[in-house]
Amino acid sequence: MTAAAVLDASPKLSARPRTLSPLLALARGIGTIVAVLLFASFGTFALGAIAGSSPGAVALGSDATPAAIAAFDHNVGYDRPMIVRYVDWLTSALSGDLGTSWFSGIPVAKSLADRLPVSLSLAGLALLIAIVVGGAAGILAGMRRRTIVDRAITVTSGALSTLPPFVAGIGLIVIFSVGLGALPSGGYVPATAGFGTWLSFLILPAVALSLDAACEITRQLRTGIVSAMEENYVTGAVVRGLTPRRIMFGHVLRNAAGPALAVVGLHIPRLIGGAVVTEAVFALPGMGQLARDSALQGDIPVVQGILLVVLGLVLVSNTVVNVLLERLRPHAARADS
Amino acid sequence: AGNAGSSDPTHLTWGWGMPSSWDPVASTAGADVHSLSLVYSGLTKQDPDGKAVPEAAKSWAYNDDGSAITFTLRDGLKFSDGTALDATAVKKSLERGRDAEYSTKRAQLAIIASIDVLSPTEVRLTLTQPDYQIPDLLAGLTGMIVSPKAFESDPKSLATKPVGSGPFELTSYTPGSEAQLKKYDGYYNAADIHIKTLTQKQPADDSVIIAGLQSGQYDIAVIPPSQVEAAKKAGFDVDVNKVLTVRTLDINNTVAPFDNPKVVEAIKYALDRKALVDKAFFGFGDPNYQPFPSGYVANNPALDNLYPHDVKKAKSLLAEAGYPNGVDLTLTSYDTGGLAEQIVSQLGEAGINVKIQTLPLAQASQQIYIKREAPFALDSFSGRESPAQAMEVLFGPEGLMNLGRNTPPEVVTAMQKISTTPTDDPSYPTVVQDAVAVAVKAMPNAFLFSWPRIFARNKDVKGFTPYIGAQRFDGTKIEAS
Amino acid sequence: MSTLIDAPVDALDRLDTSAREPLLQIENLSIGTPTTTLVNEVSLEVGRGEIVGIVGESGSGKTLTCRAVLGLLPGTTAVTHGRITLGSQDLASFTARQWLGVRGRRVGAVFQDPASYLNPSLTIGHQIAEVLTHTADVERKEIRDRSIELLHSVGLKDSDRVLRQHPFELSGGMLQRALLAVAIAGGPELLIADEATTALDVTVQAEVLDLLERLRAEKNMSILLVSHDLALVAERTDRVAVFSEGRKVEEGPTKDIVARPQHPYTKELIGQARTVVRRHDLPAREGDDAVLDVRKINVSLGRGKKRHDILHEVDLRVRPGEIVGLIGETGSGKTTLARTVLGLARPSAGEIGVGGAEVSGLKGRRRRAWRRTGAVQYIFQDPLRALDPDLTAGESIGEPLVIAGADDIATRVRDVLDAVKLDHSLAERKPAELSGGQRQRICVARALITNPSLLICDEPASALDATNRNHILALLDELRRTRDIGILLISHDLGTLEGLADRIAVLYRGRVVETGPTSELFAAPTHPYTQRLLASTPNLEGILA
Amino acid sequence: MSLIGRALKSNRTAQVSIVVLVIVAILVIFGGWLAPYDPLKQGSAILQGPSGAHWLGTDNLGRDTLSRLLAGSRLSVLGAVEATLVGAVLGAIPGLLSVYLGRTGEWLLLRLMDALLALPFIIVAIAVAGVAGGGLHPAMITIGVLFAPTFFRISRSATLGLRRAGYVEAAELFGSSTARLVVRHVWRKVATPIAVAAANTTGAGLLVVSSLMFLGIGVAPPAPTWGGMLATDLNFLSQAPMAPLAPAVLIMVTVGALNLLADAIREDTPTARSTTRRKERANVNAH
Ligand SMILES: Nc1ncnc2c1ncn2[C@@H]1O[C@H](COP(=O)(O)OP(=O)(O)OP(=O)(O)O)[C@@H](O)[C@H]1O
Ligand SMILES: Nc1ncnc2c1ncn2[C@@H]1O[C@H](COP(=O)(O)OP(=O)(O)OP(=O)(O)O)[C@@H](O)[C@H]1O
Ligand SMILES: [Mg+2]
Ligand SMILES: [Mg+2]
Ligand code: NI
Repeated sequence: MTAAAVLDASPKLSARPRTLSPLLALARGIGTIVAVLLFASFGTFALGAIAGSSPGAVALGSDATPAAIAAFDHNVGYDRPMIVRYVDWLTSALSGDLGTSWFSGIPVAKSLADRLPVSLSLAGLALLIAIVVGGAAGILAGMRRRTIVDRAITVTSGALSTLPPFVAGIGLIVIFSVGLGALPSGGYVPATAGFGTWLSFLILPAVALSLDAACEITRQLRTGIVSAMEENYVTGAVVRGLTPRRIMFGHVLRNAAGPALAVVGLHIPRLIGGAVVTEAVFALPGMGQLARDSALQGDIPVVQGILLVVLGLVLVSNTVVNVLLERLRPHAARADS
Repeated sequence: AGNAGSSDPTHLTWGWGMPSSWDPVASTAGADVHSLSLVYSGLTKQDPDGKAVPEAAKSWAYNDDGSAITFTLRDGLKFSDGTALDATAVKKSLERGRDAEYSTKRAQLAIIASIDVLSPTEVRLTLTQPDYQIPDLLAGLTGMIVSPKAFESDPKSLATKPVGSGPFELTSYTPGSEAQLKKYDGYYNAADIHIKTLTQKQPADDSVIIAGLQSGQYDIAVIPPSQVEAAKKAGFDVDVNKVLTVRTLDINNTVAPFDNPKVVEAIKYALDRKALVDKAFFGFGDPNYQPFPSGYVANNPALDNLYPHDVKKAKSLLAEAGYPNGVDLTLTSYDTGGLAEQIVSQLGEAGINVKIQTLPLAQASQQIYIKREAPFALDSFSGRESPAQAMEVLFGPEGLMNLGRNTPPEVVTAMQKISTTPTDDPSYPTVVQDAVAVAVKAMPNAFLFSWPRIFARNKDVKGFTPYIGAQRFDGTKIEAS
Repeated sequence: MSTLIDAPVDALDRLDTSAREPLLQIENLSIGTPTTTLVNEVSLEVGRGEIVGIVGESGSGKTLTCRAVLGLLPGTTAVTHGRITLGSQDLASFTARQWLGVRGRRVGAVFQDPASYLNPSLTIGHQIAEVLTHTADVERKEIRDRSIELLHSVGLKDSDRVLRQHPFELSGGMLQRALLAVAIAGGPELLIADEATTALDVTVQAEVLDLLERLRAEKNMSILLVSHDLALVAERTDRVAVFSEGRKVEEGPTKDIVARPQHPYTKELIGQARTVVRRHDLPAREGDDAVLDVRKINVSLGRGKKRHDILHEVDLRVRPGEIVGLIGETGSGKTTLARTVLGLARPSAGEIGVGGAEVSGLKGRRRRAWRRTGAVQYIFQDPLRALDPDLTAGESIGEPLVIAGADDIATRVRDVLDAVKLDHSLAERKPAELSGGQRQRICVARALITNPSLLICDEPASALDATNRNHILALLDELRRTRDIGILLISHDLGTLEGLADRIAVLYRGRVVETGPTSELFAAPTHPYTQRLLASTPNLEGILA
Repeated sequence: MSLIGRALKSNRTAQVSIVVLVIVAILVIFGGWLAPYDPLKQGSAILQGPSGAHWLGTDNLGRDTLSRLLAGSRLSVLGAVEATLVGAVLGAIPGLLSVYLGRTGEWLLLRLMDALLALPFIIVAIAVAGVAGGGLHPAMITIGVLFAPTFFRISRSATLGLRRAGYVEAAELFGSSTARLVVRHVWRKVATPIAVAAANTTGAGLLVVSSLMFLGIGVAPPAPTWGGMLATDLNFLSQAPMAPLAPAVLIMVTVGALNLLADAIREDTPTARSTTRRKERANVNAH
């Protein structure tokens, strides 16, 4: 989704106290993750219970009798009070045991380990594309502001950001797989099968997934550059006789990149965990698909495991983004109340 | 064929969904039989028409009253882990299916009272009551023989690492994505398996499945009826296979207003099954009034057109039932295609006003089967290897899709007769078909149509035989044309 | 005092300028947008080693002229006519590449608000090094030494640390010096200083200006010094040009212009600068009933580790009808003191009596109730920020009464509008539709509507031009006379206080270092800081004397 | 709203987007009524191309596409609006309060919003819809909850900025209660950035709905929605290749108009204008 909206919040994201050391930021992030987990996992537990999802109901399939389900649930201890089961889950999760899927009996940690490379490859490549392409477009538009180039970029990225993500995916398949026959239309091969093959399977979905973030980066970077160009320090740099190129790359970009970087931070959760649509279109066995399938199957341990992993990744990547932001714009540290 | 496809003449990529588990005992989905048939063999298997034929067992014989059956195994069969597939293995495997607490096959196997190993190649199943359907019953997931060595050490590992003696063995598996298999030379019919390696690959979204075939993602893939035209246009062979799947409306006739048989009858007359097939399935399917497709042994031709589309009659039935001004119902469905909407529209014309409640599959099956809180549900039945078993699910007193769980005695009797009639008895077809007729007329379930399994196939794939039950690749070859 | 204007020219002589070789020549320069002319036929010359000043009202084209010399005209503005030559080069025909050879190397510039002219994300060292490598072509290995040398030459002693610091880590005065270091790194012949010291404390301003003069002396650098402060320009320049409405109305040696202005505008300018709002002395009062009695308060601000003491043992009294001036450098705690009296900050020790009542301990509901009495009112420095942009002036003025739940608000709003001499019709306008002076009067009116006994004014006129400033100050004087209001007047401008305040308190690093009747304090300052303050203040009268 | 009015006067793209949105609003209100056919009425001619009788052709059940688009406007747009409203209420009000609340309350709120921000939308929406089941509402409410941090941060930062504003402090000095202060002085200024965010999130909401529909979540047949139609039409590309165009264009144009409008309001906010003013003043009244 475009969620340009979320961006209005992004300067604030960057305005968080930057004086924190990375370690402290991490600690705070862990505080956050604990809060989310407590509330998200408890929520899933409760919802699952309401919807009648239980290990027996899921594992024994639709042929099962209520009695068989009850017996199964009793055997795995699912008939204990919810709060007890919840604490149980939490303690084993802390020791790395995320339980086993009710549906397939596969350990959740193993399923996630299978899916993670796919999701990370996809998210990583999409992020790279978004940063490189979106960044280049944003810089170009910002440098050539109010020219044809600028307008073309602005209009294109504006239009692309209104594209429903699955339409983008299907469009890419129609053009590149069917039309040009150049790239596979879906599926995934691990990087061990050769970098080229891996890339050929991943490039279309990564492009489709990156659109939203790329458009946002372009937009933020352009705005950032345009407003930074109006800042006095740019005049100052001109007065000092620096070349336009130096001013752009040494001064303007450095300050303009902040909001764009904050966009990156905000998009990371969506790239890692929110690629459901892209994964569906391209038949990629990532965490999004797993989450969708598991949610629809009522396979609660898997859903919770995915939330946990996504949150962990988001925590780590946001910490990285925040550290980068602080490096990039030390003065922003003072901007907070 | 394309990059991942059949540039290698001994490799086949098959677009088909991944199983819920590679362990037949833990499998929760009927459709898993197609994948699991690749790696397991049963005592029996279904031939293309659905008849039970020998697989691991080369023959079998019932005792006189049909209360015990002795299977004779082929000599020298081995599981892919190297252990012998002998009578002991069969006994252990079936006992696990019958007894394991996590088994989803307990109900089906409860008929087996005891299993005796008579010799390394002879195993006798003593039944709790006479039942001639055992070879059929065991031709699917229920009878697949799992290596005891595997499940005795770590039954959970079977979910991803099956050990059987089917035509292939699993070499790698990514849940939700693909399974790599290679030919297993220990399979009894290995000579007829020409594919050396097989990739089973999760098919993409309907809207891009043909693109996948075109870009060489699959050599053969299951496609929805909407894509048939596109597949043909793109130069693929399309096989429309008659299979056991049938769409039905489950109805709980212990709940008002369905407790009035006239209301149920009105629903049956109000439906225009032909139109359903034509629109929702692009004409691929046969209107049906019974759970079995034409040509199958249990199909009773006399039931064709049992409830012809007759809005007037439906209306008058409704009026007779005390609803002259129409009746309001809720249809529970997990189908997000247009079928439910079309049904609602048809019923609406007869004054039956239906609201749709769409639920995710898992939740729908909770609502419909387990909690039985949805008295009117759009459902799909994918058949069973044994007609008796299929009818048990649909109509039996404990039948899953018999939402009211109230089977009239005459139906029970007719169904019992199926089990007690040897399948090679000349009267068997008549017995089955009669039972079907009795049940279809007495029970509330409204059958809509049988729908095919459709494969789009790369022209290089030759010798492909469609199966009514589990799809097999015996005889399938890849030859550049 | 008007006699001083006719003082002999020789008395003002500072430097002989006649023999200087010209460096910058501006001939008949016109600058305009496609639709209007903003600068009209201006000619100006700056000789080598000369300091030339430009003074003039706001919007008179001072900045545009400077920017034209730098080839940096903003937006749609462009040179429409005339020539600018630097040395022997005609700048008008320059390509972008040629400009690179001029900016930084031949012409340097410093502006007001130095913080904004330095990149906030880069260290001072980085920004100096950048100019050194790219503009001054200094070898890499020499950069560090040169940087340190430069910082020393602008008076930044702790150069090692400064090099590693970011702009936000430096004080205003240090920043201006750092900016100056960056500007002269390329060794320019001409330095343009456009309001370069305006934002600084007078003491710091004096130091920076001294530095400029030293640069001129040491490097024979020419300086174009732009300021709206006539006294400052008079003190520091050799020659001065007076701008008005886009034209240069007068030019000549500073001493001549100041002593014998020809053009009416220049006369007005000088007259205004010398006008001091004079208090009307009140009859001495009996007793010592104070409207404000601050006794030994300590204030600390900030949370946790960052908490530090701002005010130490501050004593201050304001009697009815008295104007007490509070002066001190930036960050000395003037505003904090005001906020503490108002209950916006809590003292950690000490007492605050307002109209005889102890208020420092008030909290919550009781504090609100006290505030609603309106006994103390506050005038903000910036009237625009003090008025809700969505409310009309009338609504803003009436707000204290609305909050206090009073009636006949409309009448009382009209009354106070009369008191601040504003037309009633202005009450309908929104702040954006009012001039700066009008806005500040609205603020004063709002403060008056509750009949306060104490008015705290934090730099009430510093956002206003000279005319409006004088009007507001006169208004304050009138109010204390007619309404017997005690006024605490915070200002950094000694001139303002000299005329208006009965007593002055000097705040220095959170302590009141000196307090006494205005005339005594001016005549014989005792604390070194006060002495420095008096010495640093540009003094037109002194030049004319 | 005056701010929209202001944006409208000054900005051509704003005018265009307003026109588009007015049309969309008309569709939302009168769409069902304007529809030439009953949007649920199924005919025998399925997946027809455009014709005189069916201007935009028919869908896979033979229903008139134009009528479905028109009638579907309400559910589609209101679904997105629902998410936005939920987000705005759950975000903006706590955001405003967080500034005036004590430190613990503020900390808790901040952590909660951080938490929500870290959750991936679609997965959570699916999880909720998957286990809670049925219809668009649970999904949209979930999405709305996940939109909340956006509104929270915006309203919080706007409020934080305003807390130091002279006129807010002045009102405090007149003895105004916090509640009055917020209502009288803060709320109106915070409303503008909230409006901007609301326009953006409504657009985002529309896209999320369509994504969920594509994944088969939140579908509540037979009521049409643009996203649902688009997702369905994509399955029949070979029969009716142009069919997805109409719903896709409607979604994109609406989202685009909302984004453009948001940009226009943003550019025209008092804060944006006052910063330019502040720069001017810094030059003019240098003292
Ligand atoms: N809320 C606060 N928290 C921490 N420190 C503060 C706070 N407000 C002000 N200070 C510090 O207190 C000191 C005094 O500030 P104050 O605003 O009172 O100075 P001032 O004399 O009014 O200066 P100016 O002339 O620049 O207005 C400064 O060092 C400032 O940084
Ligand atoms: N980019 C611009 N476009 C149009 N007019 C401008 C532009 N910049 C300045 N002006 C106008 O040109 C005139 C002269 O401006 P300038 O900045 O030179 O004044 P100044 O003498 O420096 O005033 P101050 O003392 O306030 O700094 C003003 O009327 C101003 O409004
Ligand atoms: Mg100026
Ligand atoms: Mg102050
Ligand atoms: Ni001054």
